Amino acid sequence: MDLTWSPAEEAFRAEARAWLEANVPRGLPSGDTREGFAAHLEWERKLFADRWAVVSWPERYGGRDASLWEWLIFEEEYYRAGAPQRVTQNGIFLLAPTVFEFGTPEQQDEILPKMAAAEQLWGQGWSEPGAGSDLAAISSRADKIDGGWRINGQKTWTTRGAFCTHLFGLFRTDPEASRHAGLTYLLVPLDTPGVTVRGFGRLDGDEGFAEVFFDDVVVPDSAVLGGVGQGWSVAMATTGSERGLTLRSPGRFLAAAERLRALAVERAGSLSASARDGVVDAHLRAEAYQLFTLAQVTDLVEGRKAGAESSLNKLYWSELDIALHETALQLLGPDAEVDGPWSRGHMFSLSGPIYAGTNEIQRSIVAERLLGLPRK
Amino acid sequence: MDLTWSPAEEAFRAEARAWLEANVPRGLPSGDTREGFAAHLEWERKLFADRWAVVSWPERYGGRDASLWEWLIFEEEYYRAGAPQRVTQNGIFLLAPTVFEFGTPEQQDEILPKMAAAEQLWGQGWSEPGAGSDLAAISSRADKIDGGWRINGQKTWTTRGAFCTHLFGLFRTDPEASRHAGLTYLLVPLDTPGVTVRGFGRLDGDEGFAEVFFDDVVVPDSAVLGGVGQGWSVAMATTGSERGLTLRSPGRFLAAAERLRALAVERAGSLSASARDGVVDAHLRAEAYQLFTLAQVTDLVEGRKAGAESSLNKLYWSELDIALHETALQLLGPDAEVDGPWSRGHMFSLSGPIYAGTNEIQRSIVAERLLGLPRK
Amino acid sequence: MRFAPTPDQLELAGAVRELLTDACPPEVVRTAWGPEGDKARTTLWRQLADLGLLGAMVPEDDGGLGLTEVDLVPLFVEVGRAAVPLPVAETVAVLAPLLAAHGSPELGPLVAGDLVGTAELAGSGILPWAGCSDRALVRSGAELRLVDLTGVDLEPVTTVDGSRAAARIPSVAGASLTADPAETERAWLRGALAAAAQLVGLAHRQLDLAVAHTRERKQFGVPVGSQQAVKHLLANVLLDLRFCVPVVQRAAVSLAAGAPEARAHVAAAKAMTSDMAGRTARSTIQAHGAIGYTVEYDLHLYVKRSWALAASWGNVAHHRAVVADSLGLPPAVDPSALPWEATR
Amino acid sequence: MRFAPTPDQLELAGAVRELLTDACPPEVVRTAWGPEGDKARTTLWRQLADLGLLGAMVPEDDGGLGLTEVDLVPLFVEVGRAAVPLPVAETVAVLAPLLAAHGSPELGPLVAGDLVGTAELAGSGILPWAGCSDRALVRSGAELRLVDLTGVDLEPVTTVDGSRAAARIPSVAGASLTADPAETERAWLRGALAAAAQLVGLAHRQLDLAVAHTRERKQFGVPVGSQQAVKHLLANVLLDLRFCVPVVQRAAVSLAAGAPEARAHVAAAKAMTSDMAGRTARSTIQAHGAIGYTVEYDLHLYVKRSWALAASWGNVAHHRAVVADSLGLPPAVDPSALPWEATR
Repeated sequence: MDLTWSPAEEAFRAEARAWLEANVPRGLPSGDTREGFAAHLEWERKLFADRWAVVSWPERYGGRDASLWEWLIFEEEYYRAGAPQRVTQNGIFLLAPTVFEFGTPEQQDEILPKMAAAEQLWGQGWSEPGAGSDLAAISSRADKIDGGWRINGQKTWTTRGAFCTHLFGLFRTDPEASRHAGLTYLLVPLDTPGVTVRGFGRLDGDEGFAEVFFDDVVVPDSAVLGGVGQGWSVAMATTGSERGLTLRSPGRFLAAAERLRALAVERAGSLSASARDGVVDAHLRAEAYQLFTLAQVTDLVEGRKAGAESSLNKLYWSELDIALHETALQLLGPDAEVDGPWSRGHMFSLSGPIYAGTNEIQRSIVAERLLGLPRK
Repeated sequence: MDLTWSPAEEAFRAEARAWLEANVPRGLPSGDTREGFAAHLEWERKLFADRWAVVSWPERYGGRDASLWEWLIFEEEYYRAGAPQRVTQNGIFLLAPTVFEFGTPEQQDEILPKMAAAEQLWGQGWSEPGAGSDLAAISSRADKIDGGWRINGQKTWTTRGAFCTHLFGLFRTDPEASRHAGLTYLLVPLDTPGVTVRGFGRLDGDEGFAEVFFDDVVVPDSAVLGGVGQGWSVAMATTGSERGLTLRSPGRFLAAAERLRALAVERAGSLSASARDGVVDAHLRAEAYQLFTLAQVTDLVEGRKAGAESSLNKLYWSELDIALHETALQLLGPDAEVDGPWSRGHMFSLSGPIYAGTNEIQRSIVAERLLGLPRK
Repeated sequence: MRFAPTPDQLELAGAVRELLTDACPPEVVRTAWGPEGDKARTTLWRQLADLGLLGAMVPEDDGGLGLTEVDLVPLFVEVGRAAVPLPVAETVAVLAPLLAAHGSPELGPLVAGDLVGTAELAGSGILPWAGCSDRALVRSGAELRLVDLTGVDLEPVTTVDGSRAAARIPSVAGASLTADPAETERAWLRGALAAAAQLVGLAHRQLDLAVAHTRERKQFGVPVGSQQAVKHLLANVLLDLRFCVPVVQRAAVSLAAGAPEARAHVAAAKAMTSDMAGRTARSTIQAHGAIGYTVEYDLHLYVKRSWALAASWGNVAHHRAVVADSLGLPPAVDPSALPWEATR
Repeated sequence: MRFAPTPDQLELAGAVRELLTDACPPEVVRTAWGPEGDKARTTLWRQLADLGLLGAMVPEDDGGLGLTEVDLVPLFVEVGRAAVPLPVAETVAVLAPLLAAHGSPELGPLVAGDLVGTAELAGSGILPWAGCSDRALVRSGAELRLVDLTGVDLEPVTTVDGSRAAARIPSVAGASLTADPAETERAWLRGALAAAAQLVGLAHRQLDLAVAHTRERKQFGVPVGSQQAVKHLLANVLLDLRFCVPVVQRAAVSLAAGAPEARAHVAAAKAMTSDMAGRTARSTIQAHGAIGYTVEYDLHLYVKRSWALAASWGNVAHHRAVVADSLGLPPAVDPSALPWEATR
């Protein structure tokens, strides 16, 4: 058991910290409004210019070939510096690992550099009005035509969809096949004729979601990622990627717990006993999440796969995030209802147990795959 | 809305309080050991002698024809005085309402006075090794013979069964009928030839449970309560009895919350913030349970039935009871592991969410019957 | 002992509910968020006045209904259920009875619906409903003052519940109404009680939406609401909610009787309902899934109001501390010393 | 950075687990409750000595294994998993390294398994394992003293976990071992760490029993464990447990390194595992239904030990307060005054 960083890793941390301290923008508006998004893009492009956008990627795509450890260090420093959540995250953390694993060399060379540079902005097209938790119920279809596919249907809950340029999603290419079979993973530029994007408001009022309508949208054969009819396994494989890029960064929660501690010190005059306990718990849980991740990365580095364990991560951070923000609102007393980072963070935290597979589904996965309880 | 007691009710309270103060035994051993049970029987007989055993029953059976309000008052005073839980409760609170509703006049006259006098001690024979939460899976059978029934099978989890003289239970009288149908409610003296009772230990180590084996046990036709094949509806009807005797007394929890408060005052030197919050919560919830019951009794008195609402009661008091005792253990610090009223109360509280229909089943009942969510 | 609303109370609450079903559907609450909200608000205020609700706690001789706090609880449950985007509680429970007690000439127009009155006694510096109110009751120490908002330049404050039309409390002295601590306390307790009752109604509404949604919404070929996890989630909401109701009712009884326990009983009601509000919002959003997380769906209107009210008129920590005091609990100690370092 | 046990550590833990599977099955723990328990305990103690475990933290030069707190964690997880009814933690983690540091002649017989040693530093007045121990480490202020229990007339204390063989701490002065607060603190932290690690093992065992039971037990025609409510209940237990493990490991790393954070890190470990222990016991009993509530079934052996350890070596409240201190949190205020009564 070793919890120390090597001199090289410490040097990497120092370099990241110095750059972030000099460059992190202050008072950036929400990335889920049209004006805010533009400001965030500027930040993304600055990150890219100095090769901090995708540290763990190969240098040829704009990365630093950083190890998973360095990635964790970067994330810790990133959030510690008060830098904003990444508007490019759905591309970088969800699509990119899949492209690395299943993409053709042409697809990799075409997609990854532009994604890293925030020139292409990717939204996720998985959910549909009738297919949320039950993703296998997808009904948007892509019919084979000469040299490509014709897409019809509707996707929804596409995060920041109104500001994205591209969409990755699952489409039914074999209408005869049922449920998980007959789905294909397709990559669709949103400026293709026939695509209509309609943004709508999240709980915090920002236009953070979009519905995407497909009306005889034609994409070429090269839009297929990972093989026709293989969509389900391609999409699912991402969650266990050894590159670990889908790990939820502990840095975000460590930073939030530290901000909560500072709030408690600042509001000492109204620090009730239960709020004080809440601050301690937030701190304990954020550190537990960090330590758990360090153990997971050790496993990944040494070739032991994570698999269904990622459901544990999701459950833990999402519940921690809510508890942490509820404590903040307690500390704020009557100010809790005022619009601000804590109230926005609270609303955002409530989406944690819903998106990327509800916590109810994650608990069933834990029970069935990690504990071996019977499916039915 | 009126939360005041009438002068007659106040007089009833004063009389009960005076009698209890003069008579409640101190330091009674657990009623779930053989010696303790004998001491409890003595207490039960003293209660009966002075007509406090079954205050809400008719005078001819040893009661006082007390109103539901007076019954609540008596219970409050009973627990406030530190009197012990009733070893006769399964008869008085579970069987008696059924006998009042479904018994023949002969059954009533035979059973009720002896039950009130603690001459007959009744245990419940519902659960079986293969039928716990799933009560309709009962397989113990009673076959029709001339003038009566021959019983074979096994019951289990009979509370204080090793010390009881009689058992009431559900038996399968029509082996062709499945699940809820074909069950009959039978009354069985435990000294009938062929009955074997084996006591076994509860979590607190006391012999609080028994298994009861039936080997060609013959009972007369008069052992049937409420009609052959009607067992399920007879058993279920009890839970909604207008006599309200199956209500769980708020007095017990009010008294426990007050003892917890006293413990906190006594242990002021180790009153942590979370334990202090726990004391407040126990108090709030015990009072909420009392007030909820007052509203329910108002409804019962005015002819509005409770029904599935009783699942809410069960969920609330059982969770309150656990939280209250967990707070006590926190207050006790290292003394928490010492055998004593709080550690015993804690262990007892953990049975609350299990017996009389697990809390999981109660939650499903609430969701389906009170909220109207679909069964499947 | 008769711990249930009277037929009269139920009838009045039924009338309010009927009115609000028509006059304050979700669209009206939603409109209050935008610049178009003023007209809808004015119409609604007038309708409440016509029902006599604004003078509910004003003596009949002064043109009111002469009701007590006990009568008010079912009314405010309905106000909460509809998330009325107006300072009904502030006017009806706090301001109007004070004006009546002091024979203020402002009372008539307020009860008639010609004026809208809000109130803030917590000392937060933020005045809810400022943007749609003509008068404001504010506190300076234990003194209550009435401020005329007409023509005052307000500094708006953006709140999570966009219908609150909040602003910084203006630095206008206003006219002293009372400096009697007992009267101030009573006004405060009435405000807290009205908030607690509204939280009950708001929770009912959220639960109703969640039940309706999960009965209809299908995933994996079955209604979401047939899943045990969803059933138990919503059963817990009902459990929580139903045990709050009698505690709120008791607080009203004690307050109306002027009982010394009123302070602790109101604290119990506000502490329990505020706690319940947080859990209810979280659970009903979760039961809805993604749709519960959008502003296009109605749920958020009720969720956000309940967050606002949970934080107003004293939050959980305050009211729980009041109960702790009433129980005579000693202060908590900080057991952070190792056993042999103990400093007792 | 390599945050995982080494192959050596895993191997040693595996050996201990193998030994305990054979030598300390539930029947042995159960026997320890009764008067027949002494023989089984003595045999088991000797087996642990033969494995070298009793001298795990004694330097190799003194006949021990020369291990650190980090190596100890997986061992104590196994001791917990088996609910070994002996003061293994007290001897191995607390007493033996102290005796070694002070060159005590008692060390040899203790490590050889000829003596059993227990310890109590919390100041509770109750000595666990007194009935099966020959020596006891007790505390007087910050001074640690070694008491010879031979021939001492003990006053037994009945505990919830009947295997604890507890007694009142006898009023025998004993011999002073150390009065160095740093050494006393380290002994205390080692005891707390060993308790935390055992709580992890105990929880694993409870969860394994619950999973095995709910896979087999059928109700309503299906295994109980196929019900969503049961699945989610047990998934939460695993979640809770799995996130405790690295926190316990970190505490060991800090303690072994003599880091200034050791106190806070041990506190984090003991606070989290003690909290987890309560939830795990409750949930696994619930998942079992009635059978989990009997002493004829094995579950209670592990549940009761975990309750005992959660309350020993500092409970949740103490350790959480230590963490609060380490964070520099100001003391809590009691917000029970009404806003205008504020006394700040």
